[in-house]
Amino acid sequence: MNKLQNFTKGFFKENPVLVLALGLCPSLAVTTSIENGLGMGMASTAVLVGSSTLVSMLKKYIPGSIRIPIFIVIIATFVTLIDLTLQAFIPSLSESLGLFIPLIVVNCIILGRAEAFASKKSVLDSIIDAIGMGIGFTIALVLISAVREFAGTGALYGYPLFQLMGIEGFKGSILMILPPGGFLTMGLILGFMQWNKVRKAKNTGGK
Amino acid sequence: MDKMLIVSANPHIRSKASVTKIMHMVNLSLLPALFMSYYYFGFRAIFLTLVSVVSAVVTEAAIQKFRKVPVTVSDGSAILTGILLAFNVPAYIPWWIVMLGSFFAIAIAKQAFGGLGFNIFNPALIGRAFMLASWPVEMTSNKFWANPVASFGAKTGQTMDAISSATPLNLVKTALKADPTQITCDILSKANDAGYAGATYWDLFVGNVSGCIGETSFLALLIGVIFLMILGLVNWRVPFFYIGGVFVFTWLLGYDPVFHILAGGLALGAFYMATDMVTSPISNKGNIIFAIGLAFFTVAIRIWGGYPEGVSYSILLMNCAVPLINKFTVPKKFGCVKPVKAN
Amino acid sequence: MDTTQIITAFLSVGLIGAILGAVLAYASKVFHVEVDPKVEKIAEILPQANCGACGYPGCSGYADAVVTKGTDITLCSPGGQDVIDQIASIMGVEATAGKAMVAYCACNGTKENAKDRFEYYGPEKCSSAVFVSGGHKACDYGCLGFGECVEACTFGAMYMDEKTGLPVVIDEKCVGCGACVRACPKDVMKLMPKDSKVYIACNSKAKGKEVSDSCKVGCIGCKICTLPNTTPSGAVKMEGDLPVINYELPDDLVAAKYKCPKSCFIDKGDAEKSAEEIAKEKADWKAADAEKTAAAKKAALEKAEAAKAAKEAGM
Amino acid sequence: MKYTFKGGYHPPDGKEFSEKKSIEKMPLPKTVAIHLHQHIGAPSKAIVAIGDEVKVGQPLSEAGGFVSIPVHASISGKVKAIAKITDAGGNKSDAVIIESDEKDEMFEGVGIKVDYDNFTADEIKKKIAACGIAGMGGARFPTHVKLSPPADKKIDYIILNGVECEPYLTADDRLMQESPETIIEGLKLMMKTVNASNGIIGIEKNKPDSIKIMTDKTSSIDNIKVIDLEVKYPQGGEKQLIYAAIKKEVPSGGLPMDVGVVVSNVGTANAVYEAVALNKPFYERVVSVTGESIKDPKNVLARIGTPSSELIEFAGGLKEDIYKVVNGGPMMGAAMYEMEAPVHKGTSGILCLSKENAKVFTELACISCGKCVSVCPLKLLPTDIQLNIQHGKYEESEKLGLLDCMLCGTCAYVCPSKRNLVHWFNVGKAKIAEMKRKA
Amino acid sequence: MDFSHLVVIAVSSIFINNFVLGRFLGICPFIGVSKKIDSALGMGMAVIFVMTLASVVTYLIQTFVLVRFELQYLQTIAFILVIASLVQFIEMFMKKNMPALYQSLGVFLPLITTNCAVLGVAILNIDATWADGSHYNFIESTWNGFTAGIGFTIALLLMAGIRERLELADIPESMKGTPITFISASLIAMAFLGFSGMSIM
Repeated sequence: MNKLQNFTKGFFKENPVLVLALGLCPSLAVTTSIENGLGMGMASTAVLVGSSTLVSMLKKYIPGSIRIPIFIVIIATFVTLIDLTLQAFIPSLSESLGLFIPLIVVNCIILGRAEAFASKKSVLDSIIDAIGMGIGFTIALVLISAVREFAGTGALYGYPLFQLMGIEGFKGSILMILPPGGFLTMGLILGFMQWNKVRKAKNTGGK
Repeated sequence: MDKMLIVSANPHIRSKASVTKIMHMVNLSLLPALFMSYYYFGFRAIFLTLVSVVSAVVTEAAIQKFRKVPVTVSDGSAILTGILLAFNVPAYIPWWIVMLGSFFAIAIAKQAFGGLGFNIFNPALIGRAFMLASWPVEMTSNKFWANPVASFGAKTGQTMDAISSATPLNLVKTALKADPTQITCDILSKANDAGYAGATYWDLFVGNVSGCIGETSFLALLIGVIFLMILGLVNWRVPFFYIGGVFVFTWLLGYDPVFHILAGGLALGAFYMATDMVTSPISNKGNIIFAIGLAFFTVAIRIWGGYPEGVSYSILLMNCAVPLINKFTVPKKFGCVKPVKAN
Repeated sequence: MDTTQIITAFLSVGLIGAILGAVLAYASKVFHVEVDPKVEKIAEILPQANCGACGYPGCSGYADAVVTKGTDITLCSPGGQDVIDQIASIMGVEATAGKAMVAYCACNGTKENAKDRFEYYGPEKCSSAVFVSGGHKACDYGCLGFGECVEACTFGAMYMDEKTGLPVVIDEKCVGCGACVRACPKDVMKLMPKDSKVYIACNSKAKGKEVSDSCKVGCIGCKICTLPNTTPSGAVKMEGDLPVINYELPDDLVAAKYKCPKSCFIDKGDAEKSAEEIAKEKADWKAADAEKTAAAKKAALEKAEAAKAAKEAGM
Repeated sequence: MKYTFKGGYHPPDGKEFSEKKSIEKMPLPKTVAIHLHQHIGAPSKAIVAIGDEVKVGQPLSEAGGFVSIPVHASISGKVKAIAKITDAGGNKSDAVIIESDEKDEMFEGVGIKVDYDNFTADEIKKKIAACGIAGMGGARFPTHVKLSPPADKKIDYIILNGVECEPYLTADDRLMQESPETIIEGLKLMMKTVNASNGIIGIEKNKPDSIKIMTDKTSSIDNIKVIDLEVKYPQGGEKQLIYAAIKKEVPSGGLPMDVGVVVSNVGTANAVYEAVALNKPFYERVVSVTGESIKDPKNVLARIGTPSSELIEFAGGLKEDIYKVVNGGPMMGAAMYEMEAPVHKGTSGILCLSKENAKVFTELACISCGKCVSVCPLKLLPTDIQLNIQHGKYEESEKLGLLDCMLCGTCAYVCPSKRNLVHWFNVGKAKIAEMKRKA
Repeated sequence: MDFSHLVVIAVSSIFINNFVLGRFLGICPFIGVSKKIDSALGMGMAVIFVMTLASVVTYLIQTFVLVRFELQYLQTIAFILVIASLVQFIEMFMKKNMPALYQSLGVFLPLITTNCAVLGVAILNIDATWADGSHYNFIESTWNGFTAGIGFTIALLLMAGIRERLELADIPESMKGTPITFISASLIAMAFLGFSGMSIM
């Protein structure tokens, strides 16, 4: 696997949320608007890159039997850093993401990459992998939040499209930005991807 | 023999009952309620019902076409969903909301699960929950609630503002919030003062009150469900224990039980939604547990909840639990007694 | 931020960590439980994300399930292909290296060729259809055409040909796992070596009369294919009323293919050729064969005559 | 007191076609095909060879084990072949084919009255076994095995099954009206064999004539009573009949003898009498040839091995609208694709149904209406069992009681979605049996 | 000690703000371990156990370590460390001393370490305030952890029941598996919306 593939695999082929079904809690909880989704994606990416780098650097010195607690401490450190940074510089985002910033610690993606990739591969590869996965995570979040924001409020990234187009009277479905909407969007996106896969398999298979 | 015979497994004769017949009978039994809604809310009620039915049927047919499975709209189940959904909306709600609600009900709650028979939740109620959560203002604000027109002559030329009103339960809720010590009977009279003129038990019984278009007339729904019971298409246990449960719970909590039975969507829910075969338990014991759960949640939401009406949510909540109820109420098999010792 | 605060932070986290670490280290000694080394090895390989995507309680739970219950090894989605390969090597479940096989359908009873004996109504599955009078096909051994084999194939290597009502195997995709063979209630699906071309498309063990009553292309047990001048190598042998190919023996089986009166021998190579090509090949072969037979006849005749002459001479 | 069980359903019974027709004797068939395996248990082994001359009642085979019985020639003539012939179930199995010499000569000793009063239980059982008596209600379980309970099982009751809950069939009804004495004698013999103190004859209320005759004939006998049962399918199921008669549940997986009962068909009782008293093997039985697609519905006394087509001819032949021919009753019988399939020991009827009545439907999804649950005589969950089988969860279906199911078909009859429940149960039972074999 | 507070906490954690359906916490195990009712029950019990214990321990850490030394910013690190170690310790302890309990409950423990619901409840216990600005006390925190676990278990059981039934349904090919699970979750969450705005005070 070359470096480019390593970088891009997380975008779609092995997208952590949409394909591997990891890190679901933040993908559903904070994706009520693109702004939140993007913020969450970037924050997670930062933590992922930081922890992967550090884990990869320290991999020779971490004793195997207690590696998991050590990874968690490393991740938690970066999460705290990000948390404090957001509080200081983007308080509004910090406010709307709330509880889910500290919960990045228990995002399966980050621990999973640390264990499965960073603790085995070189530092450079780990960074590339982490950035790729982070971008994949962000893509998924933005996709989900775009659907929810548009269906829920008729707006995209805060721009009320319908009103701009001059269509009045039509309102978005508030349900979509409530919890059921999160599950629903996720289910429909996964369903669409599965449908696509089945269709492709049928086209290439058969005759 | 030149003609080839048919071979299939036994039994070789089958009863005349069919799903299609059942569904059409249920649709038929809803006609009195539809007529009452027309009588009280005017042509708008028929219009919304039509929008809802057409949307449901078209959605079902389109999805089945897309899935490349046989199109089964003629079995009447989509029509039923459409009618029940329309019965659950206020008369002056924008029609496109009903259309979307109907679409959602069929597409998500029914076809995504594989169509009739596999849905976990009552599609019409999912449609209603969807509309209520999505457009709460349209679904609950006074602006869209209509007082019954109450005469055929007046059905044209009504404007929205002139006839808007709150439902009895809504009024009770508002009043309760202001003064939680009141019990319902008093509030009912208060509600009357607040422009909800002359609502008596009789009005509630025949449906001469404001509310969703199909839910107000207890009488019409009762006629329908008795028709179904005579045909053996409805298990009497669910409505009986549901309504009985509501009576007991409200009475225990010190509210007016008769009011709580006649008001709101309880009749529609107990007679038509909770008895939906697909989404209710199979065994009799399961049905009784189901109905008591319904009564509990209905009363809880009505009295403590944020919504004035708890019927639809309580049915959805108990729908979630149906697989579990079924699992734990498997009837005892014949012959599962202690083996009789031969002497 | 003054230094004392940094030191307090450092110390307290360090202290918490140290205490917990010590307790855990001690606990792991005291509470040590022996487990299957395979379980530990697999647990090592798994990503330890404990995400639950596999449906088992955590990575060690999944590892345990793989070893003790023989659960499918492909369930770990975070681990991806790497992990699957590694588990496979631990469990030793890689495809056993043997002769590559592919499945084939030993029945050519298409909708046109094979008769039905009654109209079947019931669940559209082969295993259900056999329950009413052994299936609707007039032939007791033929393909029922509901495609349970296709459903059983996890590699997408089969599809139902709508026109013929028979399953078709895509050789490139077939791995010879035999799932379709096990799925077929009529034992119509069979395996053959991947590099062989010709197979017998009939499964009927019935007598000739019965077969020809029910199917246009069923083997009537004429035994032409087993004759030494058809298959000199003896690769085709009768087993009961049905010939069986022994793929171990070298034979192109072309003679059998053209001589079979019911065209039961199917050549996979023919699928890519046009009808004219096939016809031409057949004609060519027939001509060559006729020549050969004529020559053989002539030789036999000459031989006989020579013998006769010798006999006469001897008299 | 109402004699019945919980669950069940009464489909339109269609008995009007033949209930008033007295039993007629069939003319002798030209050839008969007598399958060697006409009962539950081990197949019997042929003891005749091709070309042998046989006479009516001559054994053609010997029992292949304890749970096995011989078959007997039903006409006199020559053994033409021993070959695989399609049976009523549509499967091919070994049968002895006899070509008639049209003399109808009896084998020696057959049909001659014997004094059986002093027979011991073992002698009676031996006689029953030698005469090849199997349950005539359809299940075809060898009767002598039923009458040989293990020593620790005390049998208190013999229940004669004259219920005939299957729609259309009237063979038992007619038999009860036309030869009640032999049935009662047969019952007495069976009671004597297992030392049972009580005999019960259960008859459904829609056969008032039979009830009257049987009551009259048994009025003088203290320990035999006739009970009138509610009209409901499957009232004639062994376990349902026992529950209706004596209110005892046969344990799941158990046999009637576990509650001290042996159940037997009235036809079987008649055959037992004939075997013991007249030394007459089981070579003929009463068959209802009926249904709306037959011109002249009849109850006939037919020789075992007669092709079904000859019975149909005898009953006037088929009407144009013939759609399905069933061996047995419409609820549990097997549909036939070939009318040559011979009459066997369990053939209680040849049923010719028109499309209107035997319509086949496309299966729709289950709407969980619970109809099947409420009618299931064994209180199972047919819909859950079926869905589990359909999705390959055989263990689950077994846990839900699939093996208790007796395939009576009541659930499938009432199902508004027209699901082929019984068909799936067959599949599931076979799969479970296969899994158990492998384990 | 106000008893009505406990009722409010219970109703809120179980119904109104159900951890899974309302707060989006613990989705991974909710999707992962809800295939069978049996394992859902085991997982639920384990979660109740750990959540209660984690609430106790984190409350103590917060009050006696972090607040005392003014180290609130180390909350995340300290909590996750403590929870992870706690879970691991219990797992080892159970495996050795209570093998029967371990089989039914302990096997789910590793899955809980990275269950955000546990860390979530710990943080929520600290963050949550009553109308008068006061924080949860020790008993309220513990009770909140316990009832949150019950809420999680109820959601998990409902889901498992539905999924067992869906196993027998003809779900469209493209919806089979995870997609329909999410849609079911969505519809359950929709039903739970009925509790929104509920006030029992």
